[in-house]
Amino acid sequence: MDERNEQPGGEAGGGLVPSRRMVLALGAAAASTVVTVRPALAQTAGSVMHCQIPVPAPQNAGSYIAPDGSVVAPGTAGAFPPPPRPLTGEEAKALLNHGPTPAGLDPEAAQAYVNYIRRLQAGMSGFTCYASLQMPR
Amino acid sequence: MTAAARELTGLLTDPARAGEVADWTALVSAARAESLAGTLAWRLAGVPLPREVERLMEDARRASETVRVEALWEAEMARRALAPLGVPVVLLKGTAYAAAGLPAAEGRSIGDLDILVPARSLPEVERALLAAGWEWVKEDAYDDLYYRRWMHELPPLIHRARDRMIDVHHTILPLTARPKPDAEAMIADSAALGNGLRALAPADMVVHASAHLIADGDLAGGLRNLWDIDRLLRHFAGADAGFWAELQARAGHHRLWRAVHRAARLANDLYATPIPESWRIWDSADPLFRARMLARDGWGRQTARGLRFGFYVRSHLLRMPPLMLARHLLAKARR
Amino acid sequence: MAGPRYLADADVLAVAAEMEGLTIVFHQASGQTHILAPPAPQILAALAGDAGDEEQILSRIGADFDLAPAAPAALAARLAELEAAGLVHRP
Amino acid sequence: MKHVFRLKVGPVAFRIGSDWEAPLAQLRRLYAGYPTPEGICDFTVRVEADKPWRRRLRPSVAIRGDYVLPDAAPLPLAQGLLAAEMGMNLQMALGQRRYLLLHAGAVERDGQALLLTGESGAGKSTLSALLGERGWRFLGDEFALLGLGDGELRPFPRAVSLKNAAADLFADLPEERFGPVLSGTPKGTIRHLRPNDAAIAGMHDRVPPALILFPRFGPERPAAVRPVGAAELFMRLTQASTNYVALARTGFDALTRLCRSVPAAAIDYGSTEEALALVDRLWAAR
Repeated sequence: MDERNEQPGGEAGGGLVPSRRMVLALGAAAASTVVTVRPALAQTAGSVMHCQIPVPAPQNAGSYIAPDGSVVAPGTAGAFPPPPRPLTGEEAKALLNHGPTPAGLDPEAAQAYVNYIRRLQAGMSGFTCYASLQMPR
Repeated sequence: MTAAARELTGLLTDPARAGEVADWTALVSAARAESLAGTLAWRLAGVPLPREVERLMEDARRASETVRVEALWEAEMARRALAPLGVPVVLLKGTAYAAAGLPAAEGRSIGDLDILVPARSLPEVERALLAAGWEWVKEDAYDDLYYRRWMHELPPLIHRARDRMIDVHHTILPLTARPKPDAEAMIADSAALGNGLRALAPADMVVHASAHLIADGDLAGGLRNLWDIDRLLRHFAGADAGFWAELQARAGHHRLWRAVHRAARLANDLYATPIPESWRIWDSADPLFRARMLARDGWGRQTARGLRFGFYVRSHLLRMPPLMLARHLLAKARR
Repeated sequence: MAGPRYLADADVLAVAAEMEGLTIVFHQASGQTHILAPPAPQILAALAGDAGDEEQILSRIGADFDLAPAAPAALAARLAELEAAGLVHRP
Repeated sequence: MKHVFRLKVGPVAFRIGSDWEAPLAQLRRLYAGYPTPEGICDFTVRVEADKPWRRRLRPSVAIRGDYVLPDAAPLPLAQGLLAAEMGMNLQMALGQRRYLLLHAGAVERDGQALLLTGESGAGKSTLSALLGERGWRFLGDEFALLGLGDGELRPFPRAVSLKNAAADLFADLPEERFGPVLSGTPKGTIRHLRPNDAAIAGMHDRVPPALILFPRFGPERPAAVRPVGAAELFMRLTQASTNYVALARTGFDALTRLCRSVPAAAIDYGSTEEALALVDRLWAAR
């Protein structure tokens, strides 16, 4: 063990090491008392590169995008053909923030693309780029 | 084949030759590209090295230790999720080597968590994982159907908080591949690890590693997978003189003798793995496999484009009969 | 008392730093860092190397603290969070 | 590869290879006076054709190397210098394991370091470069490297990447310290600036950190200072670090030590002069 286990001096008033008969609240059922530090890869992606999100992923090239963002067969009624090129991180960011539709894209199709991007998960093409747009800071 | 990849295999085999390395930067780039940087660093531990090289190897050893802890933790979280079911959960590949403390785990990169469970338990395993925070990583319904009907594993799942993938296998090769390994026997003969999880029996571990390398993929990352086989063979055969006969019999039982035999020959060729004299035959395709595995240059780039494409096509042919392959490619093309 | 029993690693709080009322824990088994607010660290301390159900947890914490009146579900909610983070499990 | 440039910045050595000579010639010029690594390079960057046929036909540059991210977009060859710079950043962000890497600018005075961190666009890069020309020694504008054992910073004085109007603030500096004007990049118009001789000469000194600031630029906002406590600092720095999680216990030890020993504050500023005055005031009071 080392100095980190000892009571810190200074600013940490009302520290946690049980001072006897301190009152402890178990909290409201909905409150959160555990936050786990996650890797800041998303931050990295945003800060060191210019990224892109293929819509849809390359292995589904040619598929249409339904208004809810799901990938459907080409020609499906009510769905939109994919954009002619991958969306850049900047374009996706603008769309996610209800900004202007990027040049060359149909506004309704763009909304379907946004929904597709929202459904991206780790392991899918474009996810690191999407994650980098989601950073709170 | 390239000098950098050959130098890498040579140095892994005989770390004492570190003094002969002329271009460490090229060697490290090739090792990183082949996911062998941590392995190389552990092999070179204790060998006199130039100071800057030694520091880089220390960094790589530290990084591989983090990888090991994270992989074992992911296995533990899967164990906690699946423990109430009471079904045997067999760890596969890197996580299994780490959990069993095998030499193959030293410095090894470990990505996804791979587990093998009885086919009949799949629905409850799937439910338990979904309840414990894992989610589907699916691009669309065709992929999902394809996995469920033809593959040897569930569609991949990812944990929503930890961002780690799990592959849940019910056998070790795609259902469409010609060899039909006896997954039930593999599970029945697996050994308890002491942490509530299981690992394949030694011979089955080699059979699986060989099937994965030779009979399934396109040999991308082949040097790392072949290094696993070298370490496993040396370890198991060194402890048990009867291992070779057992391995041959077991490989035959799973219809994977050809893959095991080829993997052993390649390991002998590239990593000087001691194998029985009678196993050392000449095979006209071995040089192609060898060249494919060594297709990595000192900038970390893949070389031998045509050869790689050939192995890519082969990997698809191995997985499916031609008619099914045609249907699969057509469905992909239509989308 | 019925209800599940929980357990934390004996050394779960061995590498921790306290800052401004929060406990920052480096969890050695997972390599993860967790930032904990009360009463999470106290619950962990009560379960470190010593399994217990809700009643036992309350009595162990009660030895050091006066417990404020709380909703019956509060402790279960805290335990669920710690379990999801992998800091406690059911032995 | 056909063309190669090796570069040492502080404790880190890079090998940069390219299919084309032009981006490397620009790098050589930009990094004139920097040491050439003698032994092994820590990281390899490849500035190569996106696809084989993209070497000559509408050349398009992919950022690759020992460590890669899957979603990186290619750049036109005219921005090859930027690709090389991004490639070096990527290697650090994904591969650095010897130091705790913080996404921060850093400058030194009186033998101690000031760290400037915060979201991109907050002005940390411009501020650290400006301070580096006004009596402080420039340590870096992008990444701060914190020693895991000793808690001291290693200078990493890469070329400063000045975006859009920021270059105007440095108009009095000699032209030979600037790289080419790169217009139409994903981040607007970029111009690189070579740090001054003092920064290059001192790149191997270690500096203990003494103050951490989170600047935030807003022309309409009144200048303001808010102290940042240790716990908040810890949380913010885990998100400003690309390798905190990968460093496991060593990262935890280094970061908790930093957060307990170094004061921190968030500052809002509406103009560069305001920011520089705030920095002076807080530095004197640290």
